[in-house]
Amino acid sequence: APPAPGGTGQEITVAAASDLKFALDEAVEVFETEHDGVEVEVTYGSSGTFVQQIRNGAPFDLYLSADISLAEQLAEEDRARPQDVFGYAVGRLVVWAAEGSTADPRKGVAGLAEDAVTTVAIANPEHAPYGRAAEAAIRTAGVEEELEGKLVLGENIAQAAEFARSGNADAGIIALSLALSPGLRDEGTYSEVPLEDFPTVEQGGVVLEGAPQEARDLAAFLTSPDGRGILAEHGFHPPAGAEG
Amino acid sequence: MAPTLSLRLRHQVLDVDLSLPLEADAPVTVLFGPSGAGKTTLLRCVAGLDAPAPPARVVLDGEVWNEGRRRVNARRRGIGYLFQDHALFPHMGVDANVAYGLTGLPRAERRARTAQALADAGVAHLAGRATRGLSGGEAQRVALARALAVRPRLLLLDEPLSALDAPTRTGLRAGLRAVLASSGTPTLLVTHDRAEALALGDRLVVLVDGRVHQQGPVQEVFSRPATPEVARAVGTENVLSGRVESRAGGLVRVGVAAGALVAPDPGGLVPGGRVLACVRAEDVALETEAARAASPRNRVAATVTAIVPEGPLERVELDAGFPLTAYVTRTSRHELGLVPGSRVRAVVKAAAVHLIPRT
Amino acid sequence: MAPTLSLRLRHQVLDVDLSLPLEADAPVTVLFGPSGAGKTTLLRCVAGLDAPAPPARVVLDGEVWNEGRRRVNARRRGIGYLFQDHALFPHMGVDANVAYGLTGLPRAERRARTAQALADAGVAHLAGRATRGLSGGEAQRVALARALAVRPRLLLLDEPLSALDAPTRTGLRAGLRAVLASSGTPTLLVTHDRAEALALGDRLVVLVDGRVHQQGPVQEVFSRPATPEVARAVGTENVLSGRVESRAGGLVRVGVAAGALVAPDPGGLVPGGRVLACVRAEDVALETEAARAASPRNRVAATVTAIVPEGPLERVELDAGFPLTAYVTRTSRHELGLVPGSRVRAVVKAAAVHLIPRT
Amino acid sequence: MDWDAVALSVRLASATTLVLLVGAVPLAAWLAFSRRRWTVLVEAVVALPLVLPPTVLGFYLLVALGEGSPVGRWWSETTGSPLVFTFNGLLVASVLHSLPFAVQPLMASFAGVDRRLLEASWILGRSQAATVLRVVLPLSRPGLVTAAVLSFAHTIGEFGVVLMVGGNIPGRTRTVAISVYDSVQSFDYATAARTSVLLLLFSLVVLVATYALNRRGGPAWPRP
Amino acid sequence: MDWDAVALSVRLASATTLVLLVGAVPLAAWLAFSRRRWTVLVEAVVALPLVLPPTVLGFYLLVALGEGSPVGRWWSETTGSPLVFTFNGLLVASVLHSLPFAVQPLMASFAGVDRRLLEASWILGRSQAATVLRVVLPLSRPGLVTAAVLSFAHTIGEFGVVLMVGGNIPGRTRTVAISVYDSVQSFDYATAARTSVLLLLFSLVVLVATYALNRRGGPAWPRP
Ligand SMILES: Nc1ncnc2c1ncn2[C@@H]1O[C@H](COP(=O)(O)OP(=O)(O)OP(=O)(O)O)[C@@H](O)[C@H]1O
Ligand SMILES: Nc1ncnc2c1ncn2[C@@H]1O[C@H](COP(=O)(O)OP(=O)(O)OP(=O)(O)O)[C@@H](O)[C@H]1O
Ligand code: MOO
Ligand SMILES: [Mg+2]
Ligand SMILES: [Mg+2]
Repeated sequence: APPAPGGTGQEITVAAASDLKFALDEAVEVFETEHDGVEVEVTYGSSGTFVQQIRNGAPFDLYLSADISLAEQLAEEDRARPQDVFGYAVGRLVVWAAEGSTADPRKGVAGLAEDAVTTVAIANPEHAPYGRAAEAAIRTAGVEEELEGKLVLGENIAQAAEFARSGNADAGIIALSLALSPGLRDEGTYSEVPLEDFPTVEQGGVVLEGAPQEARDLAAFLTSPDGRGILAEHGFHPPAGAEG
Repeated sequence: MAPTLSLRLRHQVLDVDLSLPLEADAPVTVLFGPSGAGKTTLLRCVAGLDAPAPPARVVLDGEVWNEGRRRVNARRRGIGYLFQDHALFPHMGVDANVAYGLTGLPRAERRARTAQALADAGVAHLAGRATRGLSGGEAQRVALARALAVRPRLLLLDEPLSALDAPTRTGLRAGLRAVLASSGTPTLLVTHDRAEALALGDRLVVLVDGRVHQQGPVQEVFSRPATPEVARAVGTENVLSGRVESRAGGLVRVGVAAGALVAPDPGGLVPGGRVLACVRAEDVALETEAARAASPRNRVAATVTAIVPEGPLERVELDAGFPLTAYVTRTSRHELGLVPGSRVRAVVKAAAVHLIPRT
Repeated sequence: MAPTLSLRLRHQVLDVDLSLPLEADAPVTVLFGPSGAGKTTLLRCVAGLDAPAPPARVVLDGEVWNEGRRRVNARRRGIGYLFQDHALFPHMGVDANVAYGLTGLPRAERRARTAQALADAGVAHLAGRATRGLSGGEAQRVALARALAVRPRLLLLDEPLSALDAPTRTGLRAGLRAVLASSGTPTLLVTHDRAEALALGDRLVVLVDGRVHQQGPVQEVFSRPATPEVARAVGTENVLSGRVESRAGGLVRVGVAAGALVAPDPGGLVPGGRVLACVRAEDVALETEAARAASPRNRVAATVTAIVPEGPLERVELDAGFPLTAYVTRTSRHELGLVPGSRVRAVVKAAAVHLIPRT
Repeated sequence: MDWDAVALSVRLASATTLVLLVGAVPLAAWLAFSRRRWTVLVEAVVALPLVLPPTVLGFYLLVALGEGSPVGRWWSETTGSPLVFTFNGLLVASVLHSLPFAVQPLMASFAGVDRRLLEASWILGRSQAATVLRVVLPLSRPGLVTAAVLSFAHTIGEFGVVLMVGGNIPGRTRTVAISVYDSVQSFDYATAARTSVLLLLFSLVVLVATYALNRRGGPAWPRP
Repeated sequence: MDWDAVALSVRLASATTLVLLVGAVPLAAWLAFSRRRWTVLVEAVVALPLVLPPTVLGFYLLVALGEGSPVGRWWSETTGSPLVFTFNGLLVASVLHSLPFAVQPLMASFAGVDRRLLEASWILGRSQAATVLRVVLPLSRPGLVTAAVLSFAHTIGEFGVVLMVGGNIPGRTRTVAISVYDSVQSFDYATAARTSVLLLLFSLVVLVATYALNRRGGPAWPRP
């Protein structure tokens, strides 16, 4: 979008990782009431896809990735200034099972090795940050071999959650943010995977080249205490080095 | 009672109520009529391919094929149909086309019947050929073989020999008649060819504008057309309008233009009534002025106006006070030394004059 | 020098090397020949729809259409073609079909030419009709109209009247001849009908098995077939094989089975040589035993073996030591009281016997 | 319900179908009637967009049409707006992606037209283009309908290519397919179901109308 | 290169094409020749799988065929293995998803068969099934080829439905389309390009062979 002086009537477009859907929707609502006349359009999708699109000229002002390294990558490619990269949250991982499933989330990742559990859904570790996290958690729990034949891979973390929610997978290792979402909240139970069991899912964003001031304002809002509060409610820890 | 085919059909131009005997020794009914008369439409209704409007009725030998809206499926009627446009399956060979309807038979039997049908249709030499690339006459004969091969309960032939040259046609005609007569298969045959009707048909039905105008033995219909339309359809060359002058001894004297003709009394005529006198051109003999005595004959002086060669005959156009056409052989023409302008006598036997009362 | 159509074609069965004059006052060449002779193939090669093998050559009036592999596109040849199977566009109405080739004309002109062509083909009453549902004969005439409408440089008519009844055909024949003669359009016309060839053709080309066997004025080819194949093709009923017995005074005496025939000397015969004697059935007159004196005639005693009605004539099969066929009128048959078994004399004028040397 | 997305989808599907029919007819005619051997190669190439996963095809199209590509730059310079992430970009991508659905059925139908009618047209002096328009096309109506229906329906439902090339920007490049996809991804099954049902009903109406128009005068078995 | 995925895709596409051709021929024949008015509704319904985004269709299929559904339970009980996340589930989903690509071109081709030939077949006493097999189908070869090509190519490239119903299990339900998609998503453009090129080349060979076989004896413009 063409850079415009701060003020009213400004529209900004945000590309955001899909695990942010519920948190960001709320944050944007608050932000918009505070910034009269600013309109925020959010496109949720796969973090990787956004990188490819931004490289080819996608008209996004702010990019909120599930993986901060992707944001840094864009800065290196001169799509943004390095100082505009910021961390906004750390993702949390849970074992989730639908009501009535044979799996018991309380037993954690190790519990998924039981024979009663035949299928476990995770996001594809090849390109989804939460997929990589889930894979690491499985390794940490030492049940790699037991789960080998049980894993089904979602294109992204939402699809993995769908497998579990529909009961076709007995359990899923998914983001806490999804487990807290309206769609899953009342459908099953979960237990959190300890943060030290997998490498930190550091979610970071970047204000892209040519973005208007309002995009910076939104980024600032997300890293403000108010923003962090909203993110925390939806299952995110604050980024490393920030206040809890 | 002999088995019959009863038809009551209203469809497109067709409006027909007909009952045809199907004796095994006289199985062929010829449908004759001008182009567009409804001959093909009639065959399609009998075959079950067109749905005539109720109250329709098609009954073959007591078996009801069509009664109001109830119709026996075309494929259960056991019909052999040579379509006017052949409708060979282009992707199959000649043999496969002919064998197509022969289901449930041992292979050897299928092959034998196919070969027999091809031979009956005069195209044994086409066995093994592809269908694409057949000439018009070849395709027609293969289609004929296909219709014959199924040994149908009823055979419908829509102009089976029209695409053939005269020698082939004449040869095939005799063979076809033999096949039909020996199998006794009831047959409806459409043709435009008088010779074919005469050679192949036992009975003739004349269809004009969708209606049956006359039916009966072939020769009789040709020589005694019941209506002017039939006369035109069967190609009666001379249809002269006149008035009854007198009746006596089974003969009627009819005034025609400047002259008069004597004809057998068909009954129901009143003196002064209008009639049409029909005379076939081949029944008009020509002789030179030197008269000869003979049986009750009509003799009219006439002048030759034109001579047109037409196949084996010469068509002689005459002016006898009214236009008159005669057919003579080339031999006769030379013997009589006919040229346009010649003065001749046209002789017509009374028996050859056929009167149609005109309303 | 008159313009010509030169053809040199090898394709499928076809092997032809032909040069046809195209005088405007005698424009119609009739192609005659048995089914499968290659008539349609020849038309398709001339039209540019089939590609004859080199060295092929099609030249119309000095304009080269085909020379080896070079071919003028069919659509640039300015041809009117009535296909044997009509090939009407089924999705267009009758008028749209006829007007299809009339491009670049003002609308009124298009409409006038369409109406004219429909009238010329005898189907003015079909204007406005859909093409689906046309009867066979109606479709054929619409296709004829379509070919005529474009006022072509060359007209190719593949059996233009074969689907028509006799009266319609006779009527249309005269009209068509008038249209062709008045426009002078060079025309190749395929027909199986001798009367049609005689009525429409100026020249006759006889094609048998893909080769030209004879060409010349229609009447001449019919009465003087050059080869036994032509004799068969043009429907000469009697082809008798015999040996030359003697030659004298322009006449040849030919021994045939038990008897002998006298015929004009065609030249090039040697006593003892084998010949075929061709006699048309209509040139065989029949008389009762009571003899009459006459000009040089062949007279043979014969027995009637069969009588078959055939159109306007009766076909009489005879046994005269050899099989012989005669056509007589119905009148003659009755006068002579012919029945199978009758003993008659068959009379053939020497001039009507045509000899073909046999190699 | 995301009415903007519905409107965009209908617009995109209609435009795609239109462009495809106009473009595919000559291409299909050329392929169906060409005598040259190597046209089978073109035939095969036309079908190739199908074998790539839509997202992957979308990715390559993004690269090929994007700012970094000569095509993308030329377009930007000529029209002043980029090709990717705009309606025009979606249109180009959809047309390429649905090309096989238009070309293939047309080719099949064209090949079924009675050759004798083509010959009749040539003999009457008409050009190949006129023959296609006036004879081949009217006689290929079922193939034309199939081409239109498949192109339209496929464009309505497609989201991989559109997502990649369009960027899912609300009101501009978010089609209804992406919108349903988003609903499902965010577990908003009620909205997903509502939108799906709307999509299905709308498509049903369009398809039934199309088929009913096409049906008139087709062949049928004889009644028993 | 993920050869397992390639093999699985070829197997799935072949099986889908086979099932579709066997199943679509009677369906298409019924639709093409039926006199009943309401068949246009069925015609339209057959095309509907197209208008849903593949992932959404996949989602509904996952629910419809999954363990929670009667169909899924019945299948599990009968065969001892679930339908979803297995090859059989992929096959069912692919067949449903590609159904329009098989039925539509067949219908269009069937409708183009000269009615007189159907009549000739009936008159000769052959059943509707025999007529379809021996007359209609051989004369619809271009339509059959189109149906097969579209079904095959579409199944090769499809990944939305397959991912949803199959679960992307390496060696079991990961098709080559998913594999390329994964490569692109993880920025492994080299592998993605290699696999895409392989896919394209393989498909090109299959398509060219198919078309070359089909080409023989088709119509052609006359040479100038
Ligand atoms: N579906 C139809 N719609 C309109 N008219 C039709 C239809 N079918 C037939 N006709 C008309 O009915 C008449 C009879 O047609 P039919 O084909 O039975 O004639 P026919 O006697 O076989 O003629 P021909 O000897 O020329 O083949 C024709 O004038 C034809 O145009
Ligand atoms: N493509 C082809 N392949 C094989 N044979 C062919 C092909 N085309 C024509 N023929 C054969 O060539 C011969 C001549 O065919 P053509 O159609 O020219 O005959 P015709 O003289 O028009 O006969 P008709 O009077 O029966 O129409 C036929 O025996 C035909 O079977
Ligand atoms: O939010 Mo992701 O990038 O689909 O795991
Ligand atoms: Mg007819
Ligand atoms: Mg021919």
